[in-house]
Amino acid sequence: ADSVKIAVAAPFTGAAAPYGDNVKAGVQIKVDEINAAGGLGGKTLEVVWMDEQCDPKEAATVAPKIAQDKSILAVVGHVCSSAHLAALPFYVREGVAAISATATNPSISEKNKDRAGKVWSFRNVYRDDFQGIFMARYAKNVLNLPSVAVFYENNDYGIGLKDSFVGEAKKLGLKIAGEEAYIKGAQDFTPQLTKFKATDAKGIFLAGYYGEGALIAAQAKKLGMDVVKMGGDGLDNVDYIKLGATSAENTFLAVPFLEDVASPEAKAFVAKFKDTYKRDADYMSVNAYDAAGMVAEAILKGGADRAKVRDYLAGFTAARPYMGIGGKTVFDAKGDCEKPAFVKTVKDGKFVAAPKQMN
Amino acid sequence: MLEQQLINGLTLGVIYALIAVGYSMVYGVIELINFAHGEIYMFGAFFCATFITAFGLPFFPAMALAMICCACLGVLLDIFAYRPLRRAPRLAPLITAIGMSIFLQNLAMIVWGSRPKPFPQEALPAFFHETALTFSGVQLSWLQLFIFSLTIVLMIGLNLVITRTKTGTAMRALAQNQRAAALMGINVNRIISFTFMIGSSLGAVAGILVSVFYNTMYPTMGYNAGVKAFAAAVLGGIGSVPGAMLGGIVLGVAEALGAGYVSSLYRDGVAYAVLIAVILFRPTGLFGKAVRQKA
Amino acid sequence: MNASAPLLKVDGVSKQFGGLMALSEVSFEVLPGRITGLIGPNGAGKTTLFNCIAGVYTPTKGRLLFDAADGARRTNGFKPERMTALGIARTFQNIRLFSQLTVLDNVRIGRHCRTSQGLFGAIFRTAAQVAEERRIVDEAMRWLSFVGLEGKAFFQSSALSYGDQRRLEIARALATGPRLLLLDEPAAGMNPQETASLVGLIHAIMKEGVTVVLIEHDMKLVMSICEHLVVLDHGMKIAEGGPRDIRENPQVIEAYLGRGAAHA
Amino acid sequence: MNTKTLLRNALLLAVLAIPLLPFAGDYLLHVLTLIMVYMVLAMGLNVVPGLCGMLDLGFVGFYGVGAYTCGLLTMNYELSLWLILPIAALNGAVWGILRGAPTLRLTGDYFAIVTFGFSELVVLFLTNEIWLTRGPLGLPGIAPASIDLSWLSKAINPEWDWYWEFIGEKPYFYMAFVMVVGVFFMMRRIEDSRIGRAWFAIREDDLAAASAGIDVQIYKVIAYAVSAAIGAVAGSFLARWTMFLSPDMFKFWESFLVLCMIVLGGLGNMTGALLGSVVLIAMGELLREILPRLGMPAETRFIVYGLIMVLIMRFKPSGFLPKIADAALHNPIIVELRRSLKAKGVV
Amino acid sequence: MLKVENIRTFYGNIEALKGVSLEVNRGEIVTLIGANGAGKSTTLMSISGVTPPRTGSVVFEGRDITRMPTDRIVATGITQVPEGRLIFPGLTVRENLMMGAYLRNDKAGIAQDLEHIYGLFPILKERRAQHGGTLSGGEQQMLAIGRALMSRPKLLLLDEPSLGLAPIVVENIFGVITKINAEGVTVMLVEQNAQMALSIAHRAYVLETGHVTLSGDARELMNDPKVQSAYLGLD
Ligand SMILES: Nc1ncnc2c1ncn2[C@@H]1O[C@H](COP(=O)(O)OP(=O)(O)OP(=O)(O)O)[C@@H](O)[C@H]1O
Ligand SMILES: Nc1ncnc2c1ncn2[C@@H]1O[C@H](COP(=O)(O)OP(=O)(O)OP(=O)(O)O)[C@@H](O)[C@H]1O
Ligand SMILES: [Mg+2]
Ligand SMILES: [Mg+2]
Repeated sequence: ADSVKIAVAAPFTGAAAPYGDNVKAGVQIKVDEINAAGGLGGKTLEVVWMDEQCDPKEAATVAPKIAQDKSILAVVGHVCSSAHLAALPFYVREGVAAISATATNPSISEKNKDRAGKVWSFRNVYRDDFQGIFMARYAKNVLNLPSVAVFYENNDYGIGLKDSFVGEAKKLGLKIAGEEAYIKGAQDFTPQLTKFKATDAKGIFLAGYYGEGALIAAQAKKLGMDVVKMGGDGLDNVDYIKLGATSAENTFLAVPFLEDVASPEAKAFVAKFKDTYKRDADYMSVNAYDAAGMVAEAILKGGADRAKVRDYLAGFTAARPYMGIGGKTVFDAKGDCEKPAFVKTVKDGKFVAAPKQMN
Repeated sequence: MLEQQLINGLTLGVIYALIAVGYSMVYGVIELINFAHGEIYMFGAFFCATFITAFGLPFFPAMALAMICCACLGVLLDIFAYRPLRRAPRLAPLITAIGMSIFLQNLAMIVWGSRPKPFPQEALPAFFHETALTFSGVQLSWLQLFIFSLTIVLMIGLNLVITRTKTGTAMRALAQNQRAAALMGINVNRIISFTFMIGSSLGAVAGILVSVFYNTMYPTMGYNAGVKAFAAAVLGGIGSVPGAMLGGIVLGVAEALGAGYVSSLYRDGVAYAVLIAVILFRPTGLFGKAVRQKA
Repeated sequence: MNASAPLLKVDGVSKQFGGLMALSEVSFEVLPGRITGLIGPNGAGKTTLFNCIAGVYTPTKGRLLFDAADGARRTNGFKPERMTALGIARTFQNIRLFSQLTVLDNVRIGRHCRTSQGLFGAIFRTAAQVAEERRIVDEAMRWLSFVGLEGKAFFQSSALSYGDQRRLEIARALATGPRLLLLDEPAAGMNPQETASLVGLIHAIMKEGVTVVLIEHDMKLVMSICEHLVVLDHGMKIAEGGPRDIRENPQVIEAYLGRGAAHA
Repeated sequence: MNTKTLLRNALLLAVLAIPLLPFAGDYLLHVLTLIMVYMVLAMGLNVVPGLCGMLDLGFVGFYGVGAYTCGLLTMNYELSLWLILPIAALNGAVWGILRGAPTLRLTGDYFAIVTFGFSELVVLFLTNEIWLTRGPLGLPGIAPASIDLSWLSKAINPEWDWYWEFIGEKPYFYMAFVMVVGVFFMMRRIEDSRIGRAWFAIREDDLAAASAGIDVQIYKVIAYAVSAAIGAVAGSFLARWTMFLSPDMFKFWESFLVLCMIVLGGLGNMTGALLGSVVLIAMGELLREILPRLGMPAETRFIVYGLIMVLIMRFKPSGFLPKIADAALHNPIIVELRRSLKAKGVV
Repeated sequence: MLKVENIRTFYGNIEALKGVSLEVNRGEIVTLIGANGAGKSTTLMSISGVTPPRTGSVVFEGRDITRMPTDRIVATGITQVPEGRLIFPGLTVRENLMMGAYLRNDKAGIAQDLEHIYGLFPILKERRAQHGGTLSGGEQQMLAIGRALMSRPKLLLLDEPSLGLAPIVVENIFGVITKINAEGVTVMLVEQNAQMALSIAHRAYVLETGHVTLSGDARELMNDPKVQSAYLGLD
């Protein structure tokens, strides 16, 4: 046939569906661009969408489905780390490369090698430990906060981010006034915030996603806590501002992508995204766009073969980085990536670059 | 801090109670664990927001319209999904309810998208978010007061309907024996539809107020609400409206104090532990009466 | 066994529900081999007394002594299954069958307390288990034919007619191997012909060595088979004696029999 | 052999032959194995609501207990699965009893909500006790199952090494098959025994059951223990099969899914439980396949799924196989009895 | 007044009524006797629409009510005291009685009838605040009859009203039946106590396994030797 196939495995239904939606949006734009420009070497790029609800069981069901369909050359996914971990054995065993745009659990880099030591799973998203450390330094050195309280979502992302933030903060002598957890989908955070209020915390580090993050910011304001909010890429979505309204102001977050300093391609993507989906792009869509881009380049230049695609992907190193809209992506030996980090803040209801960056 | 935590718990509890009161109606009458109630609650919020943004209606008319829509939705649900199962074994409608809940939740995702949405705040009366009361450093907004008083009024009103009116007695009668109720000339289907109508419009009210209060709504928000309402209704005693209210408050306060003084990791755990403890101590819930068939 | 030693002694039994004294200070004896009838107006406390004897309720006051021949075993507060194991079986005023199960299974369940196989036997179908199952079936069929239901062994019990359901309840109770059988209004809902066959059945039960106590409002039945009658009213025993005495007792006529039935 | 048993044996053989077919890839085998895991779960859950009539909304708790027992014993002590299975079953049973014993007085939905609360507590424990379970990070890289007979082979011939690791889906498929058949026959036998009848009696009318001499409380506790043990066995299998565990895998939804399976199949009917598992799992996968071909996006899968569930209940309100206690009818003793009754002409 | 024509009713595949026809004239007491399982209760339930007949027709006061839902049939004036009483266990005695008057709106009349029922069954007055489920068997029977009377039916269907009642109350009940009949209520009575039933009825039908086998004047039937041996216990 004159098409090549890739799979996108993500949650399109269930509680995590918004994240799948972000990923889908990013990939779709990339694929449309490629096909509009004549496809990959004359072949159209086709996407097989696989819904796995962020559920490990479902992920472990779609993974063999993807793996056994030899016409699928690579996978963009999964969104959630637990789903990714459950699917990994199939990809490794059957030899199909997967790039996750969002999964941040450190365990992934330990379980993604086959017996020959080849890595089959990559990710173009920070590992949580990096962002946590980065923001701890920013809090201490740039924002000059004496004491910070930590709010984390009780999942792998939140815990990973929290642990690295707290670890680094202790090293830097930044006081941690308290650590409180919440679960996905929670709506009421006042009991935990009330505890924070009784401490001397001048900032809250939000190790979680934008939906809950916005509620926390709003409820803190209602309780009369006018503090600095900080977070990682999980907060990076316009919905954070929409839901948090004025309480979203005075938030600082680490992101891999900053529109202000971005390339023209990136700016074009942002505009196109807004045009198509009537909302601002977030890091998930940007990463997904790039992940699809990497796979496409690998197919085109590496060859339409699973092993070749993998080898090409593994070759995105300092010598031959991938230049995407999210900046330079470079994979290390474990399939993890290093990316630049920027700090964004919310001003007058908009994300803008923070006045002070840190490098 | 204790006062603040109590208020936190009370607010949360009243919200649970608000959801549970409508839930408890249907639950008491056809003893159906109506998992789809959570979805009605979610639809209420989305309907209201849609009426505001798409048709530019002011808040209260939009809310009334949403209530009517949800009442219709509830009645349709009854007619198409539950009515054919009136004489089926008890768990059959429970499975239907689960199926309906999956269906409605995913339908909402397609219609409104899966992403959380803010409630159109601009349509709200301005005073909602202003402080109404302050005591020992704890502030209460008008919205909070509104939710408190509405819940209490609804509870008292519903309880009066159920215990004092003929329709209410008919509801309780058919809860116990539908065949006998029909033999009394009670139109069983109409009473049940009426129950769904009231229960669903109250569900809509709850959904709207909760979304206004937290300024967020999303298609999966019904699950948690449904489960907490179920827990509150059972805790209070099946079919007892004041029980549902008290059950909701007990759960809310347990959660807040659990998060505040035990561990936020076990926030729900504390609530469930309290729930289990209460039920072990009072096997028919706080206000439930053991209706024993004589030996 | 001493024939005149009572099988069951009800000694000053009271039962209170909230403010209602359903039974107060009721005493009487059930002698083995003698059919005892328990009669009294509606709400007198007859079923409540059965429930106390069978372990469903614990009496508020008083003693229940079962099998006084063995040196009086006090059974207040024993649970129903324990009473069944001791040898008291009963039927219910509102028939309570395992309605989705077959007639045969209803009776097989009655053998429960006289058998012992557990999980291991069930899973591995040991020889002992199979032999026991065989015995259970034989016993069950024996009782089914005893009450005349062997032909309906594989009917679902809810599909039986009312009279047959009553019979099935009796078969199930007999299958528990009782020495004392409590029948709560066994003739209710039966026509005279069926009642007559019930009389035959009760006599046959007595012949099996099972002592019967029955509650009944059908005076024809009561007067014809009971050798001893206890009359309750408002929870109190108002009379006790042979059928003839009771029939003429003015208090009983006043409270219960009414003028018409007194001559039945 | 009558046609029914013939048919059944043919079906079993056909299932056994599936992995040998050319088109049977990992995906098919994975889905079939998943169905079989749910079959075991459904048969386990069936004991409590199906046989005893108590609504259990928290069965997944025991599944989780079994899975983590196996996962942790594998990761920390490298125990063999064959050793773990009885331990996990026992651990499940203990939790079943711990949950069941205090709740004996409860009836109906009061019992249901306690079971629900219990399973939520199990999930919270698995999520929060990171020192033990790694919490939300999950347990990745659990060793696969293996059969190690090297101690035996070495004794016979030092050259031999009888050691097989389960790689790919095939060995798990067969193992699951054995598990399903084993549990099925075990449950059929229990159902058709003194214990099973006691359960049915409790389900139908607990006061009448007590009056028939059944200690209702003890038999309920046995039911909880058996049910939980079966759930735990399924969990142990899961751990070694997926080689990854996380608390997300044991959320409320799993309990409801399994409940739906047994109700759809026919509450209290063991074959129905099997059928229900096939229908609900296969339906999810078929829709994944069919909907895109009809031009419907992946997002619509659960709309259709929910609707089909509603429709099944609508047209089969008592489930596919509503007959309860049907194992007894196949018992040789009963078959014989029927024959003799027929011969006598009384039936 | 009521004309049942050739109705056949099924429970699943079991045919309980195999073509039953009968008639009840205004002001009559008609009794239906028969052995256990003959289909007496099913006949009443078919008239009330609880188990609608598959074929045949039921016509009440000239209206075809065969396919009407139960509650509408009740509204036409047919009330039943069902077998097994089916009182509402969780409602108080008073509430149970008030449910009987569900379709009525005349407050004063209802209050008056309530007192009337309390007069007929004084024990119910004593127990008026107690839950129906905790009443004794006989008390529940009285409650069921009282509840039906509260609806002021035109046609009262009674399914074994004497079941489980003390003899003195049975007399009372039969007295009540004749009395309300005299007040203009037509009665259809199913009884095991055929002697009593025939003695107050005008006409009777004998039902055997889903068929009407005999019918006629009550007094004549009472003297029919077949009836005597099968249903009256007189040999
Ligand atoms: N669980 C209970 N709670 C409250 N009252 C009860 C309870 N059980 C019985 N009663 C009351 O106790 C009294 C005696 O009831 P019981 O059932 O023993 O009467 P009975 O003699 O069997 O009457 P019948 O002949 O009508 O069956 C009744 O007035 C009844 O209302
Ligand atoms: N729910 C049911 N399911 C199946 N069969 C039933 C059901 N109810 C009644 N039957 C059958 O229908 C037939 C008629 O039953 P019905 O109850 O009308 O008899 P009846 O004359 O009222 O008897 P009784 O004097 O025992 O009350 C019987 O054979 C009975 O077994
Ligand atoms: Mg009684
Ligand atoms: Mg009848």
